[in-house]
This record gives sequence, C-alpha cells and structure tokens, in this order.
Amino acid sequence: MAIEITRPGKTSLIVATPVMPAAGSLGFADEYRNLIDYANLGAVVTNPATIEPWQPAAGARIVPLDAGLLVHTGLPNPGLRALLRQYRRAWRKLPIPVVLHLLGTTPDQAKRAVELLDTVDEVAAVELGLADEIDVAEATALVRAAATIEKPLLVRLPFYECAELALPVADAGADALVMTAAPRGTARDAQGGRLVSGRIYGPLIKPLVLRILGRLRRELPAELPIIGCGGIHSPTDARDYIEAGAAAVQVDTATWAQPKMLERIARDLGGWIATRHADALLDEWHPDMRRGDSQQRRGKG
Amino acid sequence: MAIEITRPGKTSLIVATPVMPAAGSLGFADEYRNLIDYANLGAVVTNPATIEPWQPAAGARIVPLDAGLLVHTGLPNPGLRALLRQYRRAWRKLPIPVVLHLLGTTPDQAKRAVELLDTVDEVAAVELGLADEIDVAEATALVRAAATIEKPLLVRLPFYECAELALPVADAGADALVMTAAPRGTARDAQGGRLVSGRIYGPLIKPLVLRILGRLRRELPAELPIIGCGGIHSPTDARDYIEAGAAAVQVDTATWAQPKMLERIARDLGGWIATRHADALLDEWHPDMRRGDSQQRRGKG
Amino acid sequence: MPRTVAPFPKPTIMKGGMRETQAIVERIKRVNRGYQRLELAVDRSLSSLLPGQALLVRRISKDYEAENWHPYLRELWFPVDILASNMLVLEQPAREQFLPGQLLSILGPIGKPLRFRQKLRNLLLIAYETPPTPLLLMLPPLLAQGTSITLVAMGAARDYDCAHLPEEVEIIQANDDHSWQDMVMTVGWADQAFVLVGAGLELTRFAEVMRLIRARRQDVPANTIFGFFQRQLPCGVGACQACMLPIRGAAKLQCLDGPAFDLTQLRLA
Amino acid sequence: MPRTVAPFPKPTIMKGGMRETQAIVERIKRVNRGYQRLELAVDRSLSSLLPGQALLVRRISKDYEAENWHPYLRELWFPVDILASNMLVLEQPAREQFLPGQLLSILGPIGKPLRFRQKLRNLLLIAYETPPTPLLLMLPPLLAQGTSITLVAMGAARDYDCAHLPEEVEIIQANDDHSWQDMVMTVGWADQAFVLVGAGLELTRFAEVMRLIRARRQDVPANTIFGFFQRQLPCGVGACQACMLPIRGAAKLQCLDGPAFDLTQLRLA
Ligand SMILES: Cc1cc2nc3c(=O)[nH]c(=O)nc-3n(C[C@H](O)[C@H](O)[C@H](O)COP(=O)(O)OP(=O)(O)OC[C@H]3O[C@@H](n4cnc5c(N)ncnc54)[C@H](O)[C@@H]3O)c2cc1C
Ligand SMILES: Cc1cc2nc3c(=O)[nH]c(=O)nc-3n(C[C@H](O)[C@H](O)[C@H](O)COP(=O)(O)OP(=O)(O)OC[C@H]3O[C@@H](n4cnc5c(N)ncnc54)[C@H](O)[C@@H]3O)c2cc1C
Ligand SMILES: Cc1cc2nc3c(=O)[nH]c(=O)nc-3n(C[C@H](O)[C@H](O)[C@H](O)COP(=O)(O)O)c2cc1C
Ligand SMILES: Cc1cc2nc3c(=O)[nH]c(=O)nc-3n(C[C@H](O)[C@H](O)[C@H](O)COP(=O)(O)O)c2cc1C
Ligand code: FES
Ligand code: FES
Repeated sequence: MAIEITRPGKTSLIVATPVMPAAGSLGFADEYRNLIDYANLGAVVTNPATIEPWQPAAGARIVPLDAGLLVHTGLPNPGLRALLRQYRRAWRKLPIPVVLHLLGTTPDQAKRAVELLDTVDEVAAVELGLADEIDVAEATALVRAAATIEKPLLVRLPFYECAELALPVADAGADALVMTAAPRGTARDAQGGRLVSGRIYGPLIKPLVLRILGRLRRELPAELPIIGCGGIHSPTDARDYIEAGAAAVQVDTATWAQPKMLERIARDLGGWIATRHADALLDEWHPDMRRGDSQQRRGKG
Repeated sequence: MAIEITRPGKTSLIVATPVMPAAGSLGFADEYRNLIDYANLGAVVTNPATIEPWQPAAGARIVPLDAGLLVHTGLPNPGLRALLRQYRRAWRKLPIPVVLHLLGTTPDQAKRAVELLDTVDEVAAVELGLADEIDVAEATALVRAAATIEKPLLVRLPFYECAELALPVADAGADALVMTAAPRGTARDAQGGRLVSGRIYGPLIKPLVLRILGRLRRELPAELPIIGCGGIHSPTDARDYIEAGAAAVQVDTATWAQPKMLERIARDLGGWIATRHADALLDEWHPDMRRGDSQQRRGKG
Repeated sequence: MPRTVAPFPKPTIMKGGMRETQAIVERIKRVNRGYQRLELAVDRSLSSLLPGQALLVRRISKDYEAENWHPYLRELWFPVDILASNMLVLEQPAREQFLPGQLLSILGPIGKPLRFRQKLRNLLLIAYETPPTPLLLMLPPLLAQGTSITLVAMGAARDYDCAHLPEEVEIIQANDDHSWQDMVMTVGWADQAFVLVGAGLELTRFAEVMRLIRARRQDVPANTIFGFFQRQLPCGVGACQACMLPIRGAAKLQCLDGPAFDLTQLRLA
Repeated sequence: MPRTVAPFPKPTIMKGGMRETQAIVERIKRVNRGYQRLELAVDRSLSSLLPGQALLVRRISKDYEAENWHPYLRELWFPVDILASNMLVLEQPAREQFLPGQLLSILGPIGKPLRFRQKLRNLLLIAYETPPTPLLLMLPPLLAQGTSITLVAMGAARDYDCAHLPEEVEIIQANDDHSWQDMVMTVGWADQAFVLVGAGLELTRFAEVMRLIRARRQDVPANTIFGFFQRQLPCGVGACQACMLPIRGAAKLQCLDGPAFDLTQLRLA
C-alpha cells in the first residue's frame, strides 16, 4: 500500500502504513529497536530538534495523573548539527522514512534549519512544531520560512490555537497539518508539592482532539492531509481518527506504557484501510468490528 | 465560616463551605436527599433551566470513556415557570442557598428570566451558562441583560473560549466567573457505532482547566471571585483549585460514581480553609499533607 | 392505571428508599458456560428489594480513597435471587474476574418494582439479544403462586443456557426469523408480557417485537406488554436526566419510573 | 574510568538487551511488617540480570486488550534475588495486593550493572528516606566473595525491618541527625559506597549525604561514592528524555547510564 500523507506536489511523503510515533515519544532514531519492528510503522518522527543546543528544563518532569500524565522536559537536544552527526547512520538503516521534528523558534532559524535539512538524504520530511500561544502572524512567518524547503513540510499545531491557525498555516505553505500537540496543563508535583505546568497526555485527550479534527476536516481544502495526534491508545482510537477524516495518525505516550501498541495499531489500521480501499466487506477480515461500523463507512464511501 | 464567593456589592453570595455541585450533576432540587446531607455543602446549583421548555436531544446520551465519559442530554427541562411551580417548596426546605443555572439563549429571554427570578425568594443567586462558540459581542450582550438582576450573578464560561471571554464578561456585570463548563468532544457511541459529540468529563479535564484558571486569576481584578469547575474527583483536586486562586469549587460527574465524594470534598476543604485562614500549621490538622504544601502556601500568604 | 395492576408480591411500603451501602462477595458459582453467580452479603436495607429493582455497583478496595476511575460509572446489576434478608444472588458474565471477599459499593434499590396483574395466569417473557438475567428474580414467587411462565429467547439471547432455571418455566428458542412454534397461542394466551432488550437500539427492538406480537394478536390493551430497559444509569436518582425516555404524555426516567414501561405508551422508533 | 572498576561479578557480555516479556507471580511471602516478596517466573532473557538493573513492570490480565490505563506508567522494580535462571524475587510493599497467577508485562533489564572495585573489602550502603530494596541483590554474591558490608538506614529508611537480610551484613540505624556510632571509621574504611534515596529531591539528599561524608573523610576520590537513583522511568530506553540527570560534562540518562552515578560528577542541589 502507498498512502500519500502530504499535499500532492513536486515532493510528497508516502507511507506504507498511516501510523507513526508523535515527536518526543520514540527518541531521535532507533531507541526502541529491541521492542518495536520499525518496518511495521509508516514513518519515524524524531524528538524535537533545534538549531542551537537546548538544556533540560529545571524542575519536575513527570507527574502521574489518573489515566494520564504531565510531562515537562525542556526538549533537551544537542542542536541540529550535532544530531545529524550522531544519528545519520541510524536513520539510513531504518526501513521507513524519517520525519525530523523541528521546533519552531524564529523564521531565520527555521530557514537555516531547512536549508541544512534539504542536504540530508536520510531525512524524508520535516515536521515543524509551533509553540503554544503563538499568534497567526508569527505562525505564518515561521511556516513561510520553513516552506522554502524542497522536502514535504508537515506543521504540528498547538491544541488551543489549532482552529485559528489551521487555514493560515495551510496557506503559508504547510503540506500537511498535524492535529494537535498535547495541551498544556497544571498539576501538583507529587514530589515537590508545587503546582507545575507541562503537557498533558492520556486517553481522555482523544475526544477533545477528535472533535477539533473532525470539524476542521470539513472546513479545510480536501487535498490537504490532516494527521491525527492526541490520546491514541488503541487500534479503535486510531480508526476513529481516520473515520473523522485523518489521513494518518501519530501515537504518543501510549508507547511508553505498552511499546507493542504502536505496532498493533499500525497492523490493524494498515489492514483496515487496505480492505476499505478495496471495498471488501469489513466484517470478513476483522471479527471484532461492530455492525454499525461497516454500514456507516460504506455510506460515506 | 462565611465565604463571599461573588463580588462585594449590594448583594453577594455567601457560603459556609466553598463546595457545590456543578449545574447538571445534582438535579433541580434535592434528588440526592437519600445519599447526600445537603447541610454539608456550600450551595446547590440546579440543572440548567430555560424560559421555554426544552425536549431531550435525540441520539446517544452516554458514552463511557477511559476514566471518563461523554454526556449529551439536550438539557431537557419544562421551562422556568414550570420549574418554579415544581421545585419551589423543595428549595425552601434546603438548608443552603440555591443557585439557579439559567442557560444563556437570547438577551431578551435572559432579561425576562432574571426579572422573574428576582421575585423568587428561594433562589439566592443565578448562574448564567454561556453556550460554546459564543463570541464576545453575544456574550457581553447576554451578561448585560442578565446583570439587570438584583441578586448575585455568576457566569459559567465555556472551556475553549474561557480566556477570551473572561474580562469582557466581568466588565459586563458578572459578579463571579465559573471556570469552566466541560469541553465538548467526539467519541464513538458504543451502541450506535457512530461518532457523536457531547461534553467530556473525567479526572484528566482537571489539569487543563486548572492551568486556564491559574493564568486568568493573575490577570483578572482581585475582587472578582473565580469558581473552579472541571475534573474534580477528590479533596486534593479541590485544594489544587483553591491553591491556583479559586474562591470555591464545583464538583461535576464524580458525584454520579461516588455520591459521598461531594460531601468529603466539602468537609475537607472547609476544614483546610478554616485552618489556613487562622494561619495555623497545616500539618497539624491533616496528616496526609506534604511538607512542600505548607511551605509554599505560607510563602504566598 | 392501577385498576388492574398491583405491586408484587403484595402491596409493600418502600421504606427509606435508595441508599449507598457496602457489600461483600461471599461465594461464586459457575451456572453455565457463560455465566457465574455471586452470593453477596448486603445491607439489610436491600431486603425489601423486589423484581424489577436493580443495584448500581462499583468495585472498591478496602481503601476507599484509593479508587481509580476505570470504569467510570457504576454498573447496573439486577439480582436474580434473594437467599436471606442480607444475602442476594447476582449473575455476571464468567469472563469477569471475582474473588470471595471482593468489596462492592452499592446504590440501591433503583427503580420501581414490576406491577403484575392480580390474577396472573400466563406470563410471557421475551429476551431479545440479551441474557434474560433481569427477568429471573420474578420466577420463584410467580411460580409459587401458580403462574405459568414462558420464556422466549430471541437472537443472541439464545446463547444463554437455561438449564439451571426452574424446570416449570417453559423455555422457547425462537427461530432466526424470531418466530416460534405455537407463537399465536403463546402470544394470545399471555395475560401480561415483559420484553427485555439490551442497552442501545431499544426502541427499534421493542418496535420489532411489537410488530411480531400485533401480527399474532389483534388487540394489545394498555398495561399488557411492557418494555424492560437496562440502559446504563449515570446517577440513578433522577438528577442527570440521561435516562429520559420518550413516553407519550410526560417525560419519564428509567431510573425512577422504570425499568418497565407500557409498550403502547412508548414512542417507538 | 575503567581503571579501578569492573563489572560484577565478572565481566559479562550483555546479550540481546532489553525485551518485553511476560512473567507470572508464583509465590508470595511476607518478609516483615511492611513488605512482601514475590517469586516471579520470568523469561530466561532476564537470567543475565545483574545488581543495579531493574524491570519496568505493568500488571496485565489474560486479555491483553482489556488494559486500563491506571496506573499509566510502568513501575520500576529492582529484583532482590535470583533463584534460578527463570525465577526472580521482587519485594513490594505489603499493602499492594498480589495473588499467585497475576500476570505482569516486563520491560527489562533496565540500566547498567553496578561496577564494583575488583578487590572490594569494605562496602558502605546508605538508604536514606527509602527502603533499601534496590541494594539487596548485590548482598549474596559480595558476601560470598568476602566483602564486608555495612548498611546504614537514615531517616524513614529506619522503618524497614532488616531481620530477614543475611546476618553477615552489619545494619546500622542512624540517629535523627543522620550520625551514627563509629561513623568516621565506617566512612573512612569504605572502599566504595552506594547512596540510595527515594525519587524526588534526590540532588538535595545526595548533597546532604556528601556533606556528612566529607565532614568525616578528607578526600573523596572519583568512583568511590555513587548516588543510586530510582526515579520513575516513562520509557526506559532513552527515548523520552524525562530521566536526564545533571552530570558534569555530558547529559546522562538514568535509564541507560544509571541507576548509579559518581556523586563527585553530579551537579548536586
Ligand atoms: C530552558 C527552558 C526549558 C523549558 N522547557 C519547558 C518544558 O519542557 N515544558 C514546558 O511546559 N515549558 C518549558 N519551558 C517554558 C517554561 O517552563 C514555561 O514558562 C513554564 O511552563 C511555565 O512555568 P513557570 O513555573 O515559570 O510559570 P507558570 O506555569 O506560569 O507558573 C508560575 C508559578 O505559579 C505556579 N503555578 C503554575 N500553574 C499554576 C496555576 N494554574 N495556578 C496557580 N499557580 C500555578 C507554579 O508552581 C509557579 O510557581 C521551558 C523554558 C526554558 C527557559
Ligand atoms: C433539541 C436539541 C438538543 C440538543 N442537545 C444537545 C446536547 O445535549 N448536547 C450537545 O452537545 N448538543 C446538543 N444540541 C446541539 C446539537 O446536537 C449539536 O449541533 C450537536 O452536538 C452536533 O451534533 P450533530 O451530530 O448534528 O453534528 P456534528 O457533531 O457536527 O456531527 C455531524 C455528523 O458528523 C459525525 N461527526 C461528529 N463529530 C465528528 C468528527 N469529529 N469527525 C467526523 N465525524 C463527526 C456525527 O456522527 C454526525 O453524523 C442540541 C440541539 C437540539 C436541537
Ligand atoms: C523561542 C523559544 C525558546 C526556547 N528556549 C528553550 C531553551 O533554551 N531551553 C529549553 O529547554 N527549552 C526552550 N524552549 C522550549 C519551550 O519552553 C518548551 O519546552 C517547548 O515549547 C515544549 O515544551 P514541552 O516539553 O512541554 O513539550 C524554548 C521555546 C521557544 C518557543
Ligand atoms: C439558542 C439555543 C437553543 C437551544 N435549543 C435547544 C432545544 O430546543 N432543545 C434542546 O434540548 N437543547 C437546545 N439547546 C441546547 C444546546 O444545543 C445544548 O444542549 C447545550 O448547549 C448544552 O449541551 P450539553 O447537554 O452537552 O451540556 C439550545 C442551545 C442554545 C444555545
Ligand atoms: S440515571 Fe440520572 S436521571 Fe436517571
Ligand atoms: S526513561 Fe525515557 S529516556 Fe530514560
């Protein structure tokens, strides 16, 4: 199977399976090699990278929540050039495309980063991460700078600003939108006892993002793929995103708790979509599907 | 103890304990009389009411989620006049103030509703619920119409629009802000098999709302109380809201699963605040507190 | 219409109403391939529970504080037998893991007792796409007063093995088209009927059954055929309004007015 | 500095690395007031596990699909004994409920084996505000090779009853001010020391212990006193970067490079 998950153009990102890790969950290259067979995934999205080195954040990092967690790391990384030196060889050995997640800092830095990345064969596409609370002008300036890249450009939108940014960012040159980064939240650090902020992960994020994605899918140009990301913890969760209009999905912290889940989702979704494309009877290939599913899907084509 | 949870003015809402149910969770009057001792709560907030009768929504109502649920009822109610006939006597017997939740429809309906409610002694205050995706102009027009009331006016803000609406709504005459209504989301109805929309409840909503509230508390005028609402499932959750700057809290669907939790939160928070006000050592009265807590709180006064 | 109906087994004043209590699983017995029965030591306030009434149940550990929120809502359980004033029997799918000593938090009793005709000779019970569990509590007392009972299993309800039920109950497995032998007689002779369907699509299924019945019996008077609901109930006390049903006339709640509603009064899909 | 240190018990090539496997709780024994020991039948790939290495554990039921997400992350467990190539012993608080037959999903081994001096005569172990569990796996082999071991319990670590530990280990309960009798000797004679603290505020606690040690011993050479971390590890494989520690020179990860770090190289709070 070959699924195009960026806008058709001179280059586009094609994956065999529309399932990949979210930036920050699987490391920079093949850290999960003992636990996950990368050949079963559609692509690898790297941990966030910046042109300059970033140090880890001071303060608490992990706050366990009821069926979820708060994460705050500061996205430490040794800077783009050091990352290329360190991981290029590992990327070359991976059997799937590598999507480099580039943190959106300034247009100038973004432009320098994509110029460099256009010379790196091991990187198939770039995913630009937009900061929370970014405004439309800043966001479009960043995307326009990054869109000077030859390779396909995915843009990951922040949770709260997603609806406002989607269309301007698409117009500024994004080849696909990733909806969304994890929302920020506040929780009490069990160890320090203070209220701390960070990103919130867990299954209950899914209904929130799924609604945003479903609504924006109906408003955005049909040729612009949306990649769903948020709270995916099971094959059913991933199917719901596809049903709501996503071209592919990213799985985040579920992998940490159950490394095999990412592959299970990939195999399930791959098979499901293949069957759906061939217009076969869904019930025939996957016994745990409900009757309602196939009916509705056939109705929607 | 007497805690003023609306802006000081000619009338204000004073509660003995800063804990109450969220609109929609405890019914219109004393439906929980066999399970909850209302005297332990600060107030009762009624289910949402409208001037005209509303029928139940068609379609799925309850979708169980991982540590949470989606609810969609259509807020059925027989209309304000019928409600007054039906529940006035029960309200009179309640040992705590009754806050009537009025769904914000049109300014004209809101004005008519509060004129009627000003004549109803059994109602101590009105909480106006703003619809999702309302814009600033609509919201301020509604609040201005409702603020013609003599009684204290609380305004419940929608989740996604909370930051944008808070200050305009306060300026338009709200005596307290309730943050926030439950966010809308989408999930697959287990029975019908379709994607359906509704409000999302569960513990993971708390970190999201807590952050919003904490940030807005620092921006809004200090004399305007904020009432925290979202994902409260334990005394610790409620304390976190108070710590983040809430004057009181509302507990939503936790009550359905564990009716006694509402009272436990009320007793815990009542004791905690009393002690805190007296500037006693926190560790003395509640053994499960962490060292960090008292230090930080004393630092903040 | 209290004209022809009376509470079961004789008029009882419900004392106290619903409460939150704790129960403990005392014994567990497998009753057939798919189901096990739990003997529950319960608070005596539940001894007045009658057929049709249910419990909202949540597993708890000794440490009430250590609750987690999965599953989020309480489960709706209909007892199948009352062994003593503080001992109820519940039936659960065998795949659910229970051990003796498991603590449960219980809200109940939920709902109104079923109302039976005073001189009930022939009772028809239909379970459609769902195990007949909620119908079982009425069997012993009705059999004792001489009522003939026919239980028809339709659709997936046929997977439930009825061998452990009282042998006086006539068990009929419907055909794939939902017909059965002597259908006209069974339907025609019934003084009263309860139709049980699973949660979801109830109104559609009740409508199907009503069509089957009407095809075999010209007049279906009010208060004869009842639909038996078993939707998940978030609150159980009339507060959340999530269990509201489309009844002609007034809005009714499954938790307060159910579980059984006159099928001639329901607005069926 | 591999000059003076060597892997334990003798250099071993780690084959295969970390894996995800399943284990089953075979026996449960209470060892003291607060703790129980679980005998776990594990995959043979864990037989090469060495002191310092840990497991990331998640309870599962037979039906892998039926997972719930509470708790969300795996727990970090340090084995306390190896009974056979497929049988590990774990120690857990007694309040955690386990039954024989409980299935666990295991990621492991996590972390680097501890490196001991080749001729280790006197080993000092300090557990501060946390039970000494992660330090126990090294006791039998080191005792067997003639090392003298002193275990000092400081703060809340004193609540852990050590009666079941090998009697050759000298157990010292520190005073409230964290001093103990013959402290100068114990600290001075130690060829190597491991300081174990609970998760949270580790850098502060390691700094406290270092001050205590430096007050009793003029020179603390590199590779002598190690801080032993037991933070919760979200991924365990170096992907999430949540376990990054402030080491002089390069950033290090507890999950790949830990659990023990030279306290003279850590940037302490
Ligand atoms: C090197 C570096 C790395 C960074 N890495 C990250 C990262 O990984 N993740 C990230 O989220 N941000 C990161 N940031 C951004 C920075 O940490 C954010 O500004 C941070 O989220 C806000 O934390 P804060 O404690 O400074 O402010 P706030 O979160 O605004 O908190 C200020 C104070 O109020 C308290 N508080 C927090 N929330 C509330 C509330 N709702 N109510 C009441 N009190 C509250 C806090 O305990 C704190 O004492 C990084 C910044 C730098 C410079
Ligand atoms: C009488 C009445 C009562 C109401 N009560 C309520 C209430 O209690 N709660 C409430 O929330 N609203 C209520 N509403 C508002 C109304 O139901 C909303 O418009 C509703 O949430 C949207 O539902 P919908 O299925 O029409 O549209 P949408 O939610 O926009 O869905 C349209 C279609 O797309 C599907 N879909 C939904 N979300 C997605 C997605 N993310 N991706 C792909 N497909 C999707 C749905 O299955 C549906 O077929 C009420 C309205 C009326 C008139
Ligand atoms: C302009 C800019 C500068 C930042 N500088 C740093 C930095 O120097 N070090 C760092 O660790 N994080 C830095 N951050 C990271 C953010 O504060 C934050 O970590 C990021 O938005 C993602 O947070 P997360 O870890 O919660 O995903 C910077 C972010 C932006 C947008
Ligand atoms: C102007 C307006 C008119 C509405 N009319 C109806 C109605 O006629 N019937 C109804 O059940 N709900 C009606 N709604 C309710 C909303 O669609 C929705 O139920 C409400 O916003 C809360 O949804 P909730 O049940 O998810 O909390 C109306 C809402 C608004 C704002
Ligand atoms: S279950 Fe809440 S009203 Fe019936
Ligand atoms: S636990 Fe994830 S990097 Fe160490």
